[in-house]
Amino acid sequence: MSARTAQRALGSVGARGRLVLAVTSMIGLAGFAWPLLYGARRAGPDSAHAADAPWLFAVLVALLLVIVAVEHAAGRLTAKTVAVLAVLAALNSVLRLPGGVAGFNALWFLLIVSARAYGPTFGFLLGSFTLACSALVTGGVGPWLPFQMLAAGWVGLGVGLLEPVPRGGRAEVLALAAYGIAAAVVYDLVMDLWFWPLAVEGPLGFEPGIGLGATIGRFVAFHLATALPWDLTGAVGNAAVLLTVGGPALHTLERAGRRLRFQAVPELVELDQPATPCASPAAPGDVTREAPEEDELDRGGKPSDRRRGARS
Amino acid sequence: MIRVERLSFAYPGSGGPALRDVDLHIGEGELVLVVGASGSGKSTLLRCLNGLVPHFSGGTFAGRVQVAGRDTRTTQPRDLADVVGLVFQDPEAQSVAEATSDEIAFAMENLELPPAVMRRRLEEVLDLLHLAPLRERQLASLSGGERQRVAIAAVLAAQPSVLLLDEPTSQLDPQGAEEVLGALERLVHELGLTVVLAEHRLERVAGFADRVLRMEAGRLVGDGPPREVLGDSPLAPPVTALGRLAGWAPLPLTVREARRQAGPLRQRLRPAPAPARRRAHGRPLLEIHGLRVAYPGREALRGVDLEVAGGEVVALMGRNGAGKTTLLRASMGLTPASGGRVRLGGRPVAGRRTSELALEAGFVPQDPGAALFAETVEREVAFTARNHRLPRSAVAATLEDLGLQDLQERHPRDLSAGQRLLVALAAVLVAGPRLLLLDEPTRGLDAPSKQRLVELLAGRRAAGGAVVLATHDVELAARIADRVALLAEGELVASGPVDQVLSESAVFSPQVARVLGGPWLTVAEVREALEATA
Amino acid sequence: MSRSRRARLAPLAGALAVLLVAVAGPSTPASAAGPGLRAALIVEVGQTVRRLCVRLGQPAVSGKELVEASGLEQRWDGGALCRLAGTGPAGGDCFAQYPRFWGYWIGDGRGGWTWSGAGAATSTVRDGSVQAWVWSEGPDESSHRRPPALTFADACAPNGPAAGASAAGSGGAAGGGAAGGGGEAGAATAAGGADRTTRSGAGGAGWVSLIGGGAALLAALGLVALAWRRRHQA
Amino acid sequence: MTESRGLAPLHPLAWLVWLVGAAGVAGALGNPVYQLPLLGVLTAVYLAGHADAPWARAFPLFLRLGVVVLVLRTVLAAAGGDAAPPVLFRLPQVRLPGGVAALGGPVSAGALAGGFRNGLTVLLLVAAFGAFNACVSPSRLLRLVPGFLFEAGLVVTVALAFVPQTVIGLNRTLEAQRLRGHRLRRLRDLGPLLLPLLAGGLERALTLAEAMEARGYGRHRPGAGQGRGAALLGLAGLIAALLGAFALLAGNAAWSARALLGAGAVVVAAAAAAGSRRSGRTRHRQERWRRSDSAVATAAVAALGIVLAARLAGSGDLGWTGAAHLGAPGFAWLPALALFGLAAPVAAGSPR
Repeated sequence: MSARTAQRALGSVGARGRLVLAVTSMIGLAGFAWPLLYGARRAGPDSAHAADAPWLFAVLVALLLVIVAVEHAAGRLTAKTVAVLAVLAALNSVLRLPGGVAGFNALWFLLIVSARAYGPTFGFLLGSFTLACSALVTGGVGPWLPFQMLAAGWVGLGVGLLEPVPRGGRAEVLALAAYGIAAAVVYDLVMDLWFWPLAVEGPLGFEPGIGLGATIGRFVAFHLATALPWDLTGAVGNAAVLLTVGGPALHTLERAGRRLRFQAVPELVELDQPATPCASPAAPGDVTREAPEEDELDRGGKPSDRRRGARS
Repeated sequence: MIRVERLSFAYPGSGGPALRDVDLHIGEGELVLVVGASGSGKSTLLRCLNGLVPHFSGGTFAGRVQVAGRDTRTTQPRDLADVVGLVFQDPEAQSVAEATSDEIAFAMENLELPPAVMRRRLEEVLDLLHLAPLRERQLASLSGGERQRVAIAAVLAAQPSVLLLDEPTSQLDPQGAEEVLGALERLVHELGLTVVLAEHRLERVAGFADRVLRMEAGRLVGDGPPREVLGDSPLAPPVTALGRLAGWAPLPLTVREARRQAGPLRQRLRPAPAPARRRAHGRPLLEIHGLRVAYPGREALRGVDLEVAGGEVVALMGRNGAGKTTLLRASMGLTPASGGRVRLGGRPVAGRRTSELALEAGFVPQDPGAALFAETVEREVAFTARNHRLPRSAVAATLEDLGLQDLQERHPRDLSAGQRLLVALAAVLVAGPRLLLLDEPTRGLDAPSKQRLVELLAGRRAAGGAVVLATHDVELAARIADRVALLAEGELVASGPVDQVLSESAVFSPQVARVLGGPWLTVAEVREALEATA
Repeated sequence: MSRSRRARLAPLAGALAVLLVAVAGPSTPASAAGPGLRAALIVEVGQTVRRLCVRLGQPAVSGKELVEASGLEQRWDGGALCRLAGTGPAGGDCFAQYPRFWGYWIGDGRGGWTWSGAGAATSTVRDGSVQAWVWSEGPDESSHRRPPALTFADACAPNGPAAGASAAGSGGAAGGGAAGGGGEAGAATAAGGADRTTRSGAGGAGWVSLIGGGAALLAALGLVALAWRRRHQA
Repeated sequence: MTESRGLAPLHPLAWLVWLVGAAGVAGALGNPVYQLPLLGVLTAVYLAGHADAPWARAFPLFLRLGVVVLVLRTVLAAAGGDAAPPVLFRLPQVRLPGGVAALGGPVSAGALAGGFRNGLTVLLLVAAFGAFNACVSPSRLLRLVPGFLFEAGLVVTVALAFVPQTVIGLNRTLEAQRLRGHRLRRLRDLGPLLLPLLAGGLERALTLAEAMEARGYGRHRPGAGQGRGAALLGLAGLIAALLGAFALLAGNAAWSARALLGAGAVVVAAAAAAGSRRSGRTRHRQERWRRSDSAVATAAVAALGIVLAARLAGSGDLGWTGAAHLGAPGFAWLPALALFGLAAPVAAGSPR
């Protein structure tokens, strides 16, 4: 495989888009981490608001997602991007259905590979849309949904960290697998942090004002006790699937990306004006042959008759 | 209405142009039929007419296309939506909504029509396409024909003056195709739309087409009235070919037209011996006795008996839901039988693993491309071989058998529908089964691909193998089948030699039989008989 | 069209506004019952025993928060109390005067005490809790001085805001704790009258809640049965 | 996915108002005397209004989740070693490694009751969402998506429409590969299942994109600056709201914090208003707002208002703050009656 170029599904995101994503992510992070921040603080007379906090932040994070959607989707998603996002989100939701394929939850696998193929911003959107779609399919809409959408979006966005890894080859797959482990563990940890203040009280529970160290200690103890075994099996499953299927899946996505040509720019060859039809300098066949051939020949050097073949 | 001048186009990165130097003028209210084999450029031409080519596809575009005065070079396809509507092959892949009325409203919402106008137009198109009872139905619950009519309605809601249809019936069964084409005929007569239709059910359409365009390798090689263009085309329907053989003038396009001129030919054929029918003598490969299959709430098969022996081709026919697919699936043990016996290769199917049964019978389900995933055709076939622990040499042999050597380094997803079917066949035949089960193999195939399939099946029969194919395609059955089993409501209503069953049936009889009656099923048989008597 | 749409959004906006007021409003749901929540805090230094009745800001606070809410002068090191009401090391090491330090006891409400080895930040104080801090010598409960047998009622007057006055020997550092939501007994403000009438254990209130709650539950179950039947007839 | 059979379907917005009301009431209650009847009310609403579709299974699933939380909270609260009287019994104490916490020790009635009622609060909140999920079909819910989020809503709509096909496709692929001798034994065997599904899905995406483009999708592109300006405004508002929320949680500077939170909310609302004005897209389907919708919405808002007011006034012992005394919880009739306002969806529609 020669150097493959990423087929970005979204045009240049721009400094502004990145800023919005960064700021919303920061705020969202605060929405997740409030128990830690709050646990560290000396509680005052209104510490009773601890009970309201999960709901307050659920609304806040939902609004954040609205803003990301407006910034990155409104008026910007082309038909191609909408279609690919929708198809992948549907596929992802099916893979996330209870039981899934062979009991394995393949959600992260497809998200990570797609984000790698079509760019981190696409990954963010895909992660969020997948969770939204999946929640609607299974009736899983709840206060946790905005947080899940945000966290899954981060998993997709984070694939951008692997940008320096060269495309094609074993290193890429290994990097994706490592990222898969990290992503699964971090996602579960972060969602558990959201769930924790609601789920428990007492010595392993959230309690305002006991100090940052103690808060973290209690949370980690809770997480280790209740969630870690599942997290680890999930993460290892992710990595295994990424290692075995990741490469071919990446190929499939990149092929489709080339076929879709997210940013198609037609080359219009000017013929002479119809007023002088006899003065045509070149046969039309020549005209098309003059067009620069892109480096998209299939392996074996045979030209693909991609759309023609599949269609007519 | 449509003006195409010296249009040439090449897809990005493709070796050669998909369209070469096409000149075309289509007037208002014309119904133009576009014919041609796979890859001849029909789809590309239609996509040029609404601007998807080149704006959506990219690529190199030369020449000019004007639709209703708008130049597609400077107009995006979305901005042509109120002028040109395009309906695609696969009804499932082009829907954006869950319910009928939402699907139809999509284009109107994009055009930002006021809600009152939307409501009115929605009612209009629902009536036009007889969809009113389905207005709130989930699209997923509709039949293919209904879904395709919804797709047409969704396009018409924008009130375009040109309607383009890209093989709208190729994925449908005859009933669905009839629904769609009937609706189309009505539209043409009632609305006077300009219609450009790529279609291969010529018999049904030729009657009301004003004009036929024939494409070959990206060039427009024929343009004129249907009789003229189809008369000398290999794509012509069997009646036309029969007419050509018999030297009828004017050439018939429909069975009705042919019957009027058929008298002398019937006379000539009377002394000729009926075409020889083969009888199978091999040992039985598939034995089905009293098979019953029950799905929750209904019985799909109620006591079916069928034996298939080596050296014969059996066609399973019947309308949708008659139990054809269920019979094939039960033969492979994919659907458990609730009664009766199924024996494959002399041993009961029940309790055997699918992968083991696959060595005795190869089953190619509908949509043969669905299981293709490898990077090359060769690897695709090798995957099956590896599953069965077969030697590498089997792969090469199978590829050669099916004439796929030239394609073996190609990506399966780049191939045409016909080529994909061959790859799917290779992927089950590499296991060396003697019996082959095919479910609707000709869906979406063009004439040359069908011919290739017929030759392939005949080859297997000659080698002592057996084939069971479930199909709606009467002409295919007439050409290849030795026996026909007709299913209705889960029961076998007729079973016997192909000429008996098909010529006795009103619905499932091929065109030649309708014209000539009796034992004559195909043009080839008539030709042989005439040569013999001459 | 847009007018009616706006009209439809009104109830949603109304509901959200009600919630917003509840969250950001002056007195929050969770702390609404605050005026009625009290806990007893016993502080013993030498012969001086203070009985403080501290108002709680919320249903459950930590032992540390209880001391903080008392308004006494204090210094903490994590969950350990270094200095309280002028006694204890003023700076640096909390256990600078070890084996003399602030011992932490949790009362059972009947005058019995349990030594708490865990820090005050992790214990829970609720309405009616009794806790004590004793400045004494000795590494653990066997040698450290045990607080006197005092109950909740010894610090807080039963069923009313005007808790009993501080015990003998108290005085001195009067809590300036209005802002802290608590203060020394007696300084506590009156609780709402409504609270008292429905107070648990107060006379016939038990019957009211039994009958009322039972009736509500029965009504709800009837509703469930109704919905069930309608569902299964359909 | 059929709509609910038992009731004339309520407007999704009415359901949303109901949800806000139900969740708000659930969050405000800490007293089992009210909590248990509320659970009954929510169950009745679910029974009366749920559809016969996969997503309608949400309610029982959510209830199960809520019960898990209830048990977890009660058990862990009891194991907290709270020595406040009355102590029911004592457990052996276990210290967790690292000195994070100790489990066991005295089990006080107050801790037990407190854990129970807190768990019940979570259970009720979850049940409210479960009933909402089960009663409103996703596609109708999606119609609530405001105009400025049209693209995002479209992605989810299209995805939902694709889900049934994808499930069928998955089963077909599974079978087709079995016919080629494939068996699913290890993780690597997933490749032949996932890859064809992926490739086929992407092929469909291409046609879908063409179909959308051909039907005028993306025709109207408002000046990008407008909507995104509103987004930035909204972001600013959210930052303000966040700071306010944190200040409020931290408990200092109470009034400025509230002002900040309120101002943030107002700015966000203004941004939303500005954003929605921008979208010129029209909609075909106008959900009808019936009288029953008004009734449900009004009843829900009234229930919420009464319960919150009662809580602010301290009447009715809504939070059951006397848990430590283990006396009988208090009760008042008005808030108890208000709970039944949330049952309005049961009565609102006549059977179709």
